[in-house]
Amino acid sequence: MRKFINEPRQVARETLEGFLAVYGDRFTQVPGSLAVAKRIPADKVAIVSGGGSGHEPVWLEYIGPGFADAVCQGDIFAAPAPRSIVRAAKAVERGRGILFVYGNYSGDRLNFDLAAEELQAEGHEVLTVRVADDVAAAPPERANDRRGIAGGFFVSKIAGAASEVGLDLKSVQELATLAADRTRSMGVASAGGTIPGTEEPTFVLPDGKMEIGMGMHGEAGVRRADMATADETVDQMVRLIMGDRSLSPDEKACVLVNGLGATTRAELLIIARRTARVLDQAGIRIHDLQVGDFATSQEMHGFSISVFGLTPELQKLYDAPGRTSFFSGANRH
Amino acid sequence: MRKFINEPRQVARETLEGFLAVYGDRFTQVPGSLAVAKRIPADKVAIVSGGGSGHEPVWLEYIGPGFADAVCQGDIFAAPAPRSIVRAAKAVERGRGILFVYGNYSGDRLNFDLAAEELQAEGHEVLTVRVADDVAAAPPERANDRRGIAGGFFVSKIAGAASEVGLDLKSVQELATLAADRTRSMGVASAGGTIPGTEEPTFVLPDGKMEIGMGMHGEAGVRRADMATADETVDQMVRLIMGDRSLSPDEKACVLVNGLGATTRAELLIIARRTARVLDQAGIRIHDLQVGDFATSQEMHGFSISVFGLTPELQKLYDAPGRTSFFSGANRH
Amino acid sequence: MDRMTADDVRSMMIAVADRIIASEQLLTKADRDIGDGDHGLGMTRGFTAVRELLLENTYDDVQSVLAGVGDTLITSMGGASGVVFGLLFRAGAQGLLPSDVLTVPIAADHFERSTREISRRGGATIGDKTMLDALHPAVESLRRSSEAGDTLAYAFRGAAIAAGEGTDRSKDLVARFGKAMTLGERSLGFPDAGAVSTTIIFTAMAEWITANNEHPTTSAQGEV
Amino acid sequence: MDRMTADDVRSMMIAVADRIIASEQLLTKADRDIGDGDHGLGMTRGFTAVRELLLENTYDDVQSVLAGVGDTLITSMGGASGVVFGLLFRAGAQGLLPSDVLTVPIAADHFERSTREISRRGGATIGDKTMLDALHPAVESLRRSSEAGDTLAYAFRGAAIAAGEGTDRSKDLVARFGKAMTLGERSLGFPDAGAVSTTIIFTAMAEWITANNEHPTTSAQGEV
Ligand SMILES: Nc1ncnc2c1ncn2[C@@H]1O[C@H](COP(=O)(O)OP(=O)(O)O)[C@@H](O)[C@H]1O
Ligand SMILES: Nc1ncnc2c1ncn2[C@@H]1O[C@H](COP(=O)(O)OP(=O)(O)O)[C@@H](O)[C@H]1O
Ligand SMILES: [Mg+2]
Ligand SMILES: [Mg+2]
Ligand SMILES: [Mg+2]
Ligand SMILES: [Mg+2]
Repeated sequence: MRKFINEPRQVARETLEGFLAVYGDRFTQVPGSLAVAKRIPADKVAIVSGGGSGHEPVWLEYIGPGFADAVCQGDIFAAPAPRSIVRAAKAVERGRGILFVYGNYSGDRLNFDLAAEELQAEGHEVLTVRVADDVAAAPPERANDRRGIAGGFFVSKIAGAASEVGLDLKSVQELATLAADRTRSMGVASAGGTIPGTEEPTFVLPDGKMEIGMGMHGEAGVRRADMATADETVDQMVRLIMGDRSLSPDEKACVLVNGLGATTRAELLIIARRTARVLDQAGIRIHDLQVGDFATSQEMHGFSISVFGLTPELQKLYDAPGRTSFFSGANRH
Repeated sequence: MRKFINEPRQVARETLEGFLAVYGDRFTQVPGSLAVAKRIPADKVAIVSGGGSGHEPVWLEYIGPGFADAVCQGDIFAAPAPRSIVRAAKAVERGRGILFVYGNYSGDRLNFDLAAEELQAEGHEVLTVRVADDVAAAPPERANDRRGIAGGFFVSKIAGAASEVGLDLKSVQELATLAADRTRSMGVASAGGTIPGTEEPTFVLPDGKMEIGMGMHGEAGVRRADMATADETVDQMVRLIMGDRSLSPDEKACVLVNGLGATTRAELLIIARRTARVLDQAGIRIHDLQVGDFATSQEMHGFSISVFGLTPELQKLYDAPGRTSFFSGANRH
Repeated sequence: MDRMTADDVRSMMIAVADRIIASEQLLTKADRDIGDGDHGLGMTRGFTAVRELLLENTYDDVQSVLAGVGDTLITSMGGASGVVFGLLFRAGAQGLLPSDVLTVPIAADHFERSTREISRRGGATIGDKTMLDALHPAVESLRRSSEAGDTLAYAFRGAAIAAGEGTDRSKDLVARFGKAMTLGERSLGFPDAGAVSTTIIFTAMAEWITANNEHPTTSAQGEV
Repeated sequence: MDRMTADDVRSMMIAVADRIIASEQLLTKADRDIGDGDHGLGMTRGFTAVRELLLENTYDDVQSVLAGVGDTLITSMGGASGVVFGLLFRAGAQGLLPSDVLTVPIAADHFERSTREISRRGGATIGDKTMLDALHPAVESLRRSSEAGDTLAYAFRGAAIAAGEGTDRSKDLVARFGKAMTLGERSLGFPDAGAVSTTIIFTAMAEWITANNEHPTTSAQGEV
């Protein structure tokens, strides 16, 4: 064991306690679940997110003004159980309905769907937006099978902002769905992380190799390739992203360069530099460029690039105030 | 090579270009050096920081409103050369003098001192504050030999805030020195990082061992020990920190739990949870608790804890507005 | 043995729980090969809770035991397998009239209904390299045994064997579902982790029934 | 050879630069053992710049060559060794009257003054496990050679040997300075990386002088 943890099975719970030790002034734990809710949620559509833990700040820290109202963690890499989700949702529901925002994984779908049915049976309105931004996960004609990775940030930002301005559930869902539809991501990794309590990394790559299209749990991508330079790797990824959904000439984009855990800040900045450059060269106007660990996979060594094509309405929502522990506003305008 | 970089020798330069690609609206490169300056520095004492790169966000990203006015990077783990420092300082000096804030390492001292002499020879006023917060580096009677680690964050925050309110050079230096004197840190690590371009990690620990008191370049600490739980490790570190400088009963503290690179956010939150708990139990009032990668050593796996004892004046400065790419204000009050 | 009491089912499920818990490493490894490596942790978490539940409660009807097991798995596990294995025990019990014994026809009905619900909710069918590739043949075997009037021991042994064979066949399937999906060809040669769990569950049930076949309590309480 | 022209010194320093650049791995390893592992990178960076400088320029006096080398190191390297090795070449040249030849007494003066300045600025003295543990004995050897009237080749060979011995002795020192400081006892057995560099520098100088001892150009230009 080389991780600084206590009992491996308590990692998710203690992580949440740590989050509250730091941000407890703003948030409160939902009793009987690994969920956190805003202290005083306003009279608005309740945004509830969640998923397996081990991807911090996803989803635990996607809460805050202009972001989720409650977040619900599962155990490491395991979707939360329906009962926890129901409790989290009820803690913030104020009669305007509930929007679930989560990543498109079998486990999350199964659990959130059960929770939705339970809530609906009790008379709550529930709608769902699933993030499926990973272009490496399936071809365009099977886009519904794609998994959700770091691009969920943009969907959360839009859902939170839309709810904050007082829109109704249907409209918030539509805007968040629009954001999800206009977001594409792609990951790459050269070394895996380890689930606390297990001794071996989730995957092992031969020395000098990288997996292009790596998922956030170490799931395989489109292909295994020789390790290339950062610039070459970025060029390839941007090509694949833009090949999947090209931006129209008048469309502005928000871009996220996300570290998967052990990637150094220097690498991320070098990657951001190239990403900005190739997009600029392709004539794409970058409205905002975010760089950091927004969605990790333990100490995986790798990164993802997400591109979110704006509409004027989405841009207004993106620029609206919003804050989490890892985000405090746009870097560029 | 498993890092996502281009030419290893260009890492520092390209990192800086990446920083400007993201934050170029706010900052500008200083020609002829790996330095960045605020776009419109106000008429105030100029705070200039710098040091070896490879510790991002240190020092490159310690710039911003309420923080440094210019920062100057050296190559990886190597202090910047005097000429670069001089250029960075001149880019932001506005007749109110220059305060150097940097970590207490032989290389930094030698280079900043040469720079200071050169600036003084040209008629500029220059004073210096060296951060020497690592209690593991030397016993209290040789506190001047201690190296600077993550606690430099507090010194930067205070220096920046003091300069922002318009104090003169001497006063800013005194307050920053006071902050440095009241800050103590301690690091621990279980696996080393790798300098880009070299193939081997800076240090290798036998499996199941950790180094208590690990420095930010992989320098040895007080002792090598068996890997313990997060809670036991925190308890030990807090004991060593408080043994070096205990807080008086009416003193409030700011606390920083810092990741060294590959440490997961979950681990840091678990560590923060315990740190808050033991300090609370010791009757110490935590004014603010920060958690994140504030000072790294490539993808080293480990963390440090820093404790900064406030005075009422320092508290006012700590709470004054201040923002960097990785900090946007206190988490608790 | 043609019928088991609710208490037999309870004892059997404790044995199943023990066996799953003992298989944690194996399941973790299976999920790491082509998934995300948490299956062993999750199943152990779920069946530890099941164990506690069953040790603390008594039951009058079979459906309450199975639904209780299913509910506990759904509530305590999370993950895909929390719902999938929860439904395996819960879905078949819902809407069926409570019965104080478990017979082969009832077992066949239960697991058939569960299978349908898992497919309906999860969207996967046989051949997608999920636990359904073990469950489907097991249920078919139970159905055949039901029609043939086999004993419980014989029926569950057959189901366990069918599950095992299905798991083996899953090695030759390219994953079209879950976290192994994008592996494509690279998922070949590895069985699905949930299928491995399914086989362990049916095997543990078959072994418990076989071992307790002539058990006096069973026969005594079993006389309906 | 009793004297070297400025151009000889220039050629010699190019040879020194080549030697340091070729030693990058060795220096990196030495610094990784008890430091932060960047010494090889830094020295290579510095001496690559020195090489360019010297290949592009001609010099009339020895001090300009040495000061130019030192300035370039200070400007291009950064790190502790940027200043320390920069001062090694620059500090001795500052305040000395320019001379068109290098003799043993001038060399002894130069490096003695450099040593003092390195100590003054860096705060370290002999025994602290820094490059001073190689430099000090080298300078003492040069001073003795100067008093004995030795040839340049003999003097620099002696200095190189003394530097090497000092480097060897540094293995037995507990670091009291720089990044190895906190290693304490654990720094025993490893030489200081900067001392290794110092030895390489003096050895390369000695070898160049020896190899070019009877060089016609040298003697032709050397008649003062
Ligand atoms: N939609 C589905 N239908 C049936 N079984 C599924 C489905 N999704 C996943 N599974 C089963 O769950 C197993 C994975 O369980 P687990 O590792 O706990 O979940 P997760 O994929 O969330 O990590 C798979 O091996 C597969 O057998
Ligand atoms: N104060 C000092 N005085 C003399 N030499 C020093 C001093 N500090 C460091 N050095 C020398 O510099 C060498 C380290 O150089 P380098 O690795 O480039 O610097 P850094 O310590 O900044 O990484 C040490 O091995 C030592 O010989
Ligand atoms: Mg999982
Ligand atoms: Mg260094
Ligand atoms: Mg799994
Ligand atoms: Mg070094």
